[in-house]
Amino acid sequence: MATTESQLDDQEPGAAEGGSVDEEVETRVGWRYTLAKVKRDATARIGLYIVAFVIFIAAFAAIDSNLSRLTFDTMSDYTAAQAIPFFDHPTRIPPPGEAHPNEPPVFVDGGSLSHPLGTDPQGRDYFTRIIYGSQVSVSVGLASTAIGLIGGTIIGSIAGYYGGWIDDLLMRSVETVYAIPPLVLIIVFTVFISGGSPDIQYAVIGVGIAFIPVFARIIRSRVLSVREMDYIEAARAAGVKDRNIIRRHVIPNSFAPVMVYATLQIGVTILIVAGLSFLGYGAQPPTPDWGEMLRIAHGRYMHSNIWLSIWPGLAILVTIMGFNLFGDGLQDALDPRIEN
Amino acid sequence: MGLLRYTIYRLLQAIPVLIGISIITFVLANLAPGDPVRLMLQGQQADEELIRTIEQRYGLDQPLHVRYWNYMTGLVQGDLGYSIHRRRPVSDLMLERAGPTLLLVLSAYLFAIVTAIPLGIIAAKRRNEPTDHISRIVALIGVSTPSFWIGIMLIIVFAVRLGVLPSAGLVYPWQPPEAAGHGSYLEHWTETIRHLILPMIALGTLQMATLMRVERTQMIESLQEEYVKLARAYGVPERTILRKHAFRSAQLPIITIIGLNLSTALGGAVLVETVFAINGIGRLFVEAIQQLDYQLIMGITMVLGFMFVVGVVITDISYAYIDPRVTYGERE
Amino acid sequence: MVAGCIGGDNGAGPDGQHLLYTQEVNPEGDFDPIVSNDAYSAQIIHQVYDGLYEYDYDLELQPKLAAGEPEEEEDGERYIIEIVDDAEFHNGDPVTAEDVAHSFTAPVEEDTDNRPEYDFIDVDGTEAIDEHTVQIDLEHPYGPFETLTVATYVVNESVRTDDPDDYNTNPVGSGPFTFDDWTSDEFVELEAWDDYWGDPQPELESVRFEAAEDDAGRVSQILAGDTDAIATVPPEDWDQIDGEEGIDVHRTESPSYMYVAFNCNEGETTDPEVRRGIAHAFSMSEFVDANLGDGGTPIASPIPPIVNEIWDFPTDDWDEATPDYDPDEAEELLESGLDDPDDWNPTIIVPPDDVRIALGELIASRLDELGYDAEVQSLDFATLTDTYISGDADDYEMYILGWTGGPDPDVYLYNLFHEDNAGVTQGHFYEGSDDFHDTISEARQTADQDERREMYIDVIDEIVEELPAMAAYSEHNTIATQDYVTDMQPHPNVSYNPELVSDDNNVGIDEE
Amino acid sequence: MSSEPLLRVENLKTQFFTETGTVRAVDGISFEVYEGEIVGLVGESGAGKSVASMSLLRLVESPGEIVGGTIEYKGETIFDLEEGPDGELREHPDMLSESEMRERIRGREIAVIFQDPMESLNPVFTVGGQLREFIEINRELPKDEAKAEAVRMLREVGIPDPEDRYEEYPHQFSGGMRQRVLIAMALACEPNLIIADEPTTALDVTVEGQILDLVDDLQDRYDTSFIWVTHDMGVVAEICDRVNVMYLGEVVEQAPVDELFYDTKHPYTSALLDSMPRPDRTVDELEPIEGVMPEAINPPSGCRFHPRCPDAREVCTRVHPENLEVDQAEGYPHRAACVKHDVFDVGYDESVPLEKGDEAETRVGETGSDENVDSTVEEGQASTDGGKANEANQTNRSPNRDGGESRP
Repeated sequence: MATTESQLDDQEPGAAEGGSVDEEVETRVGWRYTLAKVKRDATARIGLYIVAFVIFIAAFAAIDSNLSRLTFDTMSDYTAAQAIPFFDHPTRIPPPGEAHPNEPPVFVDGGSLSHPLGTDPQGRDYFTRIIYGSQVSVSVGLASTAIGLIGGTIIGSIAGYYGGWIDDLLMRSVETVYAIPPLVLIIVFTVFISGGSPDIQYAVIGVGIAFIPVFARIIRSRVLSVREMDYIEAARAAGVKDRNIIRRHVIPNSFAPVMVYATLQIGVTILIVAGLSFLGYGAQPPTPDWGEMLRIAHGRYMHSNIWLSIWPGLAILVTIMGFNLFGDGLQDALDPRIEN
Repeated sequence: MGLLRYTIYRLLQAIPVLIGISIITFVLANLAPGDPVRLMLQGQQADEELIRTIEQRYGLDQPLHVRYWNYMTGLVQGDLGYSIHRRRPVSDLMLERAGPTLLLVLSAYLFAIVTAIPLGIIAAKRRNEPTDHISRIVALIGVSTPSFWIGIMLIIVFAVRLGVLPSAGLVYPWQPPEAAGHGSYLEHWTETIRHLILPMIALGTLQMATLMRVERTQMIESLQEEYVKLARAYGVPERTILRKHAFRSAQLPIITIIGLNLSTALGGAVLVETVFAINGIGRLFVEAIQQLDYQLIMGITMVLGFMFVVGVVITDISYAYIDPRVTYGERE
Repeated sequence: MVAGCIGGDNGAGPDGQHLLYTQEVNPEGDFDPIVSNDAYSAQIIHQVYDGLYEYDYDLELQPKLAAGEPEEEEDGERYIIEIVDDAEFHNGDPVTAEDVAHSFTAPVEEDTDNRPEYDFIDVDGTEAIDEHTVQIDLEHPYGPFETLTVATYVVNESVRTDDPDDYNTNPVGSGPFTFDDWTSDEFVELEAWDDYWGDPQPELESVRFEAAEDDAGRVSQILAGDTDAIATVPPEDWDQIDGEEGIDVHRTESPSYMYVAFNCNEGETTDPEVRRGIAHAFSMSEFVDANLGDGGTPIASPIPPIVNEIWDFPTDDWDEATPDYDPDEAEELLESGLDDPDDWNPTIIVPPDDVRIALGELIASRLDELGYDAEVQSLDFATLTDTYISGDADDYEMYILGWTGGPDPDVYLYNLFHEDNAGVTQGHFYEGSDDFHDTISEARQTADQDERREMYIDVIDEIVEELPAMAAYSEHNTIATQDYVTDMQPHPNVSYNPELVSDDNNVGIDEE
Repeated sequence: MSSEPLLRVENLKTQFFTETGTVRAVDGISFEVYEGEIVGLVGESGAGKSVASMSLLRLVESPGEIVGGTIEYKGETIFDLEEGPDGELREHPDMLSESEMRERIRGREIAVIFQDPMESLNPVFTVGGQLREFIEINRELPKDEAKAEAVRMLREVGIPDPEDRYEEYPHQFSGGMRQRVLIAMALACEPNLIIADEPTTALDVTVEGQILDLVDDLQDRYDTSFIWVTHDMGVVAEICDRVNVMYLGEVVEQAPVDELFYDTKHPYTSALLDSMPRPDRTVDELEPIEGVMPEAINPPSGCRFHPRCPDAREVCTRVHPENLEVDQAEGYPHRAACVKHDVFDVGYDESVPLEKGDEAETRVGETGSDENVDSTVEEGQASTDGGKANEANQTNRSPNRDGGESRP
């Protein structure tokens, strides 16, 4: 697929949004400069804030969750655990009497401030579950993007640096993976590898693997252009080992555009994992995952309690939007041609 | 190279990819725990003899590479295997289910193209004006929203609350009206469209948003091209410049992206078909996974991969058609 | 006339006697009762075929093609059944005793999926005595014959044997509707049979079956007016649907039984104290209330309430014996019962069904609070069927499943508790008292229903006491219809739904 | 030469409003073009030549804007401002409207030839189609006649087999051939003035020669006026009648071509001339101009050339020289914006010469090396020649074109 490949190369962030990042400029652009530029752009700034906020919440929920776990060890300690002022427990189903299943949000008749987004059919505080959902989404997004990034970097840099049949072999294999719709590939992977009991960790690996191709492709095309640069020639002439050349020169030089792509990719990943959970192949109950919450909400409560469908969707939307805005901002900052 | 020869050449190039897909799915399916024969018997008590008979019938007693070889020889003859669970040839199921999926995906694309291109052009033309900002926000929301959630919201609003559009299923235009219980072709096709609208929007929004973003940047770039400046300098009206001079070359990346996004769209069809109860390949896939119907899962993966490859070839060909610089075979 | 209907409007709406009914799942496409083994094909079969006997709304058998009650002979090893003389198949063939005999022997002779339910039939002895009298011989007395087996649908032997494969998708029955058209995974079309031999003649002219697998999808369709009637409404949506102008929800008890089974083969749950402790840890009635509302009822025994009623079982005793919500008691029982209370992390496996997942979550949540880290695993049915029969404590210590059968305790007790079915349809591997399994099989092979009743009471007493599986709830059958659909009443037997034409009702469309 | 100029530009100012500040790309230039003459507009990249020429057609793109001055063409006002009742500037009522510009001026009266023949033709349309479209629009010919005319023009500019090549796409043409097509476009619309914006820069030397000969020949036959924008003094010498030398948005010297070459009045012009090989002089070695042209966004005080000027004195840092007439030649004024000439009388002679490496160094440094990042990126957006990133590549190139650069 010669032509396909060259088209796929165009898929790198610059091209997808119009033209590749100017070589000479990019290599000289530092991170400090990029961040300064992102900060100057209002939309990118909003993106940065959303991303920071969601990550903060996720980290916060992680701490909170550990606290709860520690304190929930025995029944008698349970009351103490309730003293945690921030959130309810995300998965604990309130015992009889305490539970008010399917309570509407606070601004609707019958809602109360103690459950600002209402409760789920089990009587759990929906706000808590939404907040904890960020933890799952963000960690899944980061982890699987990291897998894709690392895998893609290894494959892409080897393919690009050595060229020839190694390049052919690696890139053809990678294209093959790309040809299967990611969602389908990930489900097949998740279900088969997990032996029919899918869970979020398999999904993370599956998503990571499914996105190796895109990263491999970007890295490779960067490597191809960096490879020809004089100082690489010089390093090679000076007898520096290939591995070291790749590690010290080629990869750092390809870093900036890849990071842009990775940022945008986190959004895509969260979207895919949400779909996966929605079909029941991602996070499993009672994990407070947005996709999983939507699955339950859609399956049984779409009509009786539409709020259950609305909140997780909005949470996904805002989170992904944050990553997209931030990624766009990074990209604009790195590409002088798309300048307002 | 002529168009036909180019097409054949490109399709031949796709063969290694298809072989690759078959290896991936085959390996995945056979690494999996669980025994297809046991599954087929669905928990019924079966003696060893019966299991062996079934294994023999489906060639499951052979070593892996022999099974792969058998599978591939079957594949060459258009035999995608046999769905143990459904007791039907996989290729029959595929033929049956490909129609709805294609109908859905193509109409989603149509929706995406028809809305994204004019909006993208307007945004590019009125860059940094309110129109541009609004369309950018719309595009941003579009790329950030899960298709299935859009589907759910659309059903709640349009099918349930307003009751103006159907919430599930499709009406197939290729069927005679009687099969769907319609009196006339007019009614039949009206129903086809009514049923398509919501799933089409749910699946098409992401594509629309992506295309709109690309269209906008491409048009902005294109409007800065020297030849556009030249056209302006020669008194070509702005409208002609937008519609002709800047437009055509700006579409080239769009075509590429349409082709490549086919993969996302086919994946999205799995979700949208589930939400809208559409009997396409996507839903069949979900069912096959639930039933761990190995042959069917492999068949679906192969067919989806094949659809993607064909889609890319088609876009390649139209690319070559629109961009005179691309000769069939290689670029200058 | 039949042809004239083609092209008519079969969509939703009160125009003409055409009903669009949305099932939960598409029929697999086996419309030959001999072969068919799925509830959704069975729902079609029920319209196309008449049974020898059929269940009424109380789940009592009433003669349909039979002319009267079966006559038991030879200590329950032979039954003589007379059939009506005016019954005809759709193709004009009369319904004969030969056809009836074939309907009982074919599942065994052809070794179809339905064989287990007919396995006791003596194929050689079963034959037509004359044109309207059939003799059915059994290998041994079989208790449920009179309560279950006689409800067999009668197939047209000559057409069927001529081309069995074609018959499967072009069934010829003697029921009120004829099979018109079918597209796999899409729809089934039935036409009313104008020359129906039985009474009453169907009011509807045609019925179209479609399916929407997720509950929300079906509810959307009925709310949007895309269909005339839907099967199974999630209880949460009843209020909304019922409140909706123009839509009615109908419900009825059903012989369904959901349970939480414990692994009695391995691990901590082999100790009955632990099992009782778990049962005390959560409130089933609260759960049913919150998750099913009026859609189901909590149960105390492995027999659904509607069957209890028929058999007049002492349910009050069982209700009393059932552990109620008592966290202190639970804590105590678990602490004393567990061998290793510090390291007990039970796994609960559940099918991908939201209610049962929620029940699993509830149990896990309660156990969490007692300091045991329980895990809920929702498995695909395919995986689940493999897993829950392994008996391996690493796979599961509890599983939540259900069983829907007929009005005979044997269905529940033999399949779900007898050792024959350990590792087949039950995964708790409960050993039981010395005569526990013997009593179940003996009752199975006893023709006298009163004797059987006594035996079953003993068995159920033990189950309620020892809790190899704790009964959870019984879900009701529901159908929602547009209000122009008249006389629709869901049948307790799911495979009869929608019951369109019976002695008690006749569904029609109010065309105003 | 008639007394009334075809085109009169007076005190034209075009500015770009960017995030980093206002770029005075064209800062008050004045010149005339008479019928039948070729007027050169010379300077290094970034001097504002291209912006100036696009300003003439009122095609400056956002964020650029013409902010002052007058452009008159054949007595019609292309651009003019007047003071409104409240003292604010507004467009003069005589000014041609946008649609008048499009319908009457662009293409029809004033045509352009762009610098890069590779980029100026639309790759997805046939060469003939593009040519025909312009003819249709500007000469109101029906399609078939326009086509015939297009073929004729292709032949006229020396394209062999014009009928066949009419149907071909730009990528099937060589650079020189494409430039001929662009010339054909310009001529085919029968304008009175053609603005040629570095039309030969992208071509290799032999092709450049052919094109120049062609233009010379066609200009004789069609008697069209040209504004020839270039940085190449060699081309100027070969083709122009009169020359305007631009530096940082200003015209610093204006004279008939021979006068300019033989009686150079501005040190910048001298520097330009010294940096190129000249057929009329033998020198031991070429002297490149010191330093890099500063940014138009923050021009040096006084004379903008003083940081790089060998003759710079203290006064040059303070006094900003107008482009004043310092001589007469061939009936045209010879203007120069350098205070060393007597007409300025600002005390140049008494002023202290600036020490080399003193101010010059810092000035250059300010925009050069230490904030390399910024300058290169900003170049993309603020470069006065049109704001394209690729322009950045040329910034560091010596004004003397370094040999033949040809593209496939």
